[in-house]
Amino acid sequence: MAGLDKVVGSYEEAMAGLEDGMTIIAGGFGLCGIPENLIAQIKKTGVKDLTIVSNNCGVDGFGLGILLEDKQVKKMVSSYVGENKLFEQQLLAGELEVELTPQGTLAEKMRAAGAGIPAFYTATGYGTEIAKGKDTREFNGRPYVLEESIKGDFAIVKAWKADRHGNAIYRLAAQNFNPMAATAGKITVMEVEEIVEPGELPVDQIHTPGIYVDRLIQGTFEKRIEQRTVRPS
Amino acid sequence: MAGLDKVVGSYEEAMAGLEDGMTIIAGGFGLCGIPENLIAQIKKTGVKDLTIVSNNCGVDGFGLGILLEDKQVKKMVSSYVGENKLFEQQLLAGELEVELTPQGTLAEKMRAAGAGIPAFYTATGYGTEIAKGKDTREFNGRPYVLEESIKGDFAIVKAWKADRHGNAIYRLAAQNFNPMAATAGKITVMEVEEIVEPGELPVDQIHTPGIYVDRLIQGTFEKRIEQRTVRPS
Amino acid sequence: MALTREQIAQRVAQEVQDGFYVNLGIGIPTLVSNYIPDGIEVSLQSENGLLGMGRFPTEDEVDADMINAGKQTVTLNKGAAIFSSAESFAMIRGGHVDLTVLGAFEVDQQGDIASYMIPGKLIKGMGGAMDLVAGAENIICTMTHADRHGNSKLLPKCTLPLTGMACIHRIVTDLAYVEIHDGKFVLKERAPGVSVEEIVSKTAGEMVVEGDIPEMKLA
Amino acid sequence: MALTREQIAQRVAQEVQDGFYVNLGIGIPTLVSNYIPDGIEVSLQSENGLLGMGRFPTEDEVDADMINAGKQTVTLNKGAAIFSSAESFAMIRGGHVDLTVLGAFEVDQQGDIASYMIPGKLIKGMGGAMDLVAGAENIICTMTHADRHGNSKLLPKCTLPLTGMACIHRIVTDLAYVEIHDGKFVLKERAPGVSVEEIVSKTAGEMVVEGDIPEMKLA
Repeated sequence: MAGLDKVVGSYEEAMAGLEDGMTIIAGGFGLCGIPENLIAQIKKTGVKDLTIVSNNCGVDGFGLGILLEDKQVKKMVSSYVGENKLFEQQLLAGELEVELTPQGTLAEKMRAAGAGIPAFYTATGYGTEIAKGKDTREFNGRPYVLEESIKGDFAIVKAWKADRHGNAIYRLAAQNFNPMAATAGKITVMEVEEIVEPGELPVDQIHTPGIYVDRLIQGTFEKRIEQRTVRPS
Repeated sequence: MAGLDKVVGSYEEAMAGLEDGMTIIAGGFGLCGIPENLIAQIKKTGVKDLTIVSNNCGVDGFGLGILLEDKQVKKMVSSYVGENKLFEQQLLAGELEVELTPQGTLAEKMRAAGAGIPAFYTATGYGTEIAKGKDTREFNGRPYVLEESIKGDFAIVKAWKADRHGNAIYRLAAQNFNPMAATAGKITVMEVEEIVEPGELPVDQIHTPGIYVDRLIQGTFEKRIEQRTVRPS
Repeated sequence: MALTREQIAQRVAQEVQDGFYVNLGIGIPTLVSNYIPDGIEVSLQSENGLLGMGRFPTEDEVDADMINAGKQTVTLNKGAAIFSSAESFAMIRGGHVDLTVLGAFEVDQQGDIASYMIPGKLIKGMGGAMDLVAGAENIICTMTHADRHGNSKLLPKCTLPLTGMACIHRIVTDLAYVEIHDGKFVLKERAPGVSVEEIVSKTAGEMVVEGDIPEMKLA
Repeated sequence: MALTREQIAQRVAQEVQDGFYVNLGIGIPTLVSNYIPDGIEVSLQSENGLLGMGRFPTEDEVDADMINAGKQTVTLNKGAAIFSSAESFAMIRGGHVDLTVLGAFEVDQQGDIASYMIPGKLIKGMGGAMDLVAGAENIICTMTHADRHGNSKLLPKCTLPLTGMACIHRIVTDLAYVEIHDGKFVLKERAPGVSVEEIVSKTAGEMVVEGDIPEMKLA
């Protein structure tokens, strides 16, 4: 790694510096576009008491779900959880804390963190439990809730292709939370299916500019499907 | 125009409904990526007392500058103006009002308007004239200014290619303010260099999804250059 | 007779207009896409970042990178676009989606809706529902008029934790099409063969019945 | 002797580190790119939405869709990226740019900077300067130490409308390299042949001079 080249040599190096008690922002929606191998590496390090900010928490045995196996997660900040039994068990046993956050607010909190916006107003959640203890204010006669940005010690994201500088493109619906997550980490680690040379990607078609990416690694992906729905051909 | 097809038949139709006193959000940076022909159409309609939200106000005889010729503009909301003599004259004569807004705040105000965020906090401008009369608040020990979103009766933008549904791609640095402006109009009008059929643009490379675009028209563009800087070949 | 799930979807589909961008929630709302009349072109929005969502894929078309907000594999129609979750909810929150259809546990006569959480049961989360109800001006809520025990779901005041406040104006149940005006339910249409009396008796909130209430037309 | 504009740029370039993303303002800051040492790879950010800005184009390469924040035609280097103004300022405001270099009319010992407006003259606007000074942790301000009339630009308190408050910590002038600590200017380096006395006499604000002040090294 020198100059603008963000490529690291191993998954160990990719997640170096991760410590107990840290906050991790993760891209992905369900099992789609998740940084599978970075999650596996987090499991391998055995760090504990993590706060994980991610729309979902994977399933039993895959995705963020595997971090529950050794009780590495203290708290999840998510919009929708509980697709796995282990999650339910740990939640009911009081071993796991969940901060439910509306999906759009969650995406915007990540973007705001990356964009230097400490807080923003949204109508989402006004008058609900989500708004309890939060400031509210009227604009043009409508009440809004003040939501604060959320930054991670690490952000882990998955893209399709990136050049060595970290300029990245996502494929289809695997984009989802990844672009915002990529901006919200003090250290942003990206794994991709293919690393290309600078100049190979069209300059005006980059989803995540390399300035947000600190470490880049190429991996192989299982890409498990959560709900395989098909029609007869 | 039927279904999701946004294509209109003429520039008259494209700007139909524009009235005196309306607010227009315009894309473009300097003379790059400006909706040249939509601006010309606004001049042709002769509407007056416009508030125009745009990073700049064109030059004498081109871009938004031509709307000054018949004194159609009451107020400019911009980050940088005065590249034209007419502008200076009308400003000094008190015929034109200017609300200077930091460039990043201006871009974010447009985005916020489109995104249902009535206001956001930014450190930009804290302790300066820009912050006068605005709410301020500390987050993590740093003071921030509350900035409100800015919505237009019309938004006028220029893209490179769009399909008939208004899914659009910008070319190179002609992107600039256009994507945010496109989201911030009650009626968003887009002009492009080329209209293609739905399905011709790559689905994961769309800059402005068609949902933001109400009217679409194909035009021809002069694309004047403001500062032609070259090196010997 | 009470409407089937398919018939509820059929009635909702009548509210879809040409050129609409529509977000359909999970369950009955998803069925609405099957009943959109010929000659009407709409684009389906999915919260995870899709416009122009199409049918399920064939076995050959299945792509792990191509799912909808229900995490189901899907395809796209021509003229589709894909974008980030932030952009998706900018659209939703900013009021750009023309029609949102979603289910609920309870709706009250103030237009409050409860749809994501039953205390005591496992809380899975609100997903995008809170953003959807806060962002859309045009929402249709679909549900059965009463639960399996006969308890009304159209209440004077919601008892469950809210998804949104004062945001629902239109409800299609298995018994009726109901609007909310000035803090009251207003009966607009009856399911074929269902009496006004039955509807009123199964509505716990205040229900205004003015004039003759027509039967729904289901082609 | 006082530094030339080129020499100021040369001194600033010494602060650029390998792998930096750098935003260079108009004027002297632009010249900095000419003095970045060999073996150091940087990416230039331009507010209108560019990373990896390159040289001016040849006549053949000129493209009206390819300009920088100064509205000049430019080219891109390999590994460049283009994005919207909102994304560009997300980067700037969010502190992702490693170094920002910009000019000023005045800087005071609290780190306040005035750079966009002289009352009585035509106000052209702050462009992206207010976002840049608020967003960057690492800013170098370049200017002449005093104006043509000999009036110091390093003041106890800025007199012109501010671009930003308490955001400048480092200044390179034609006479000196100065830092700001605890509400005071601190003299770090002298231009070759310029005396500490001259610098202090041309500094209206409080200037701390501790120990021997070395001359700048300009290769």
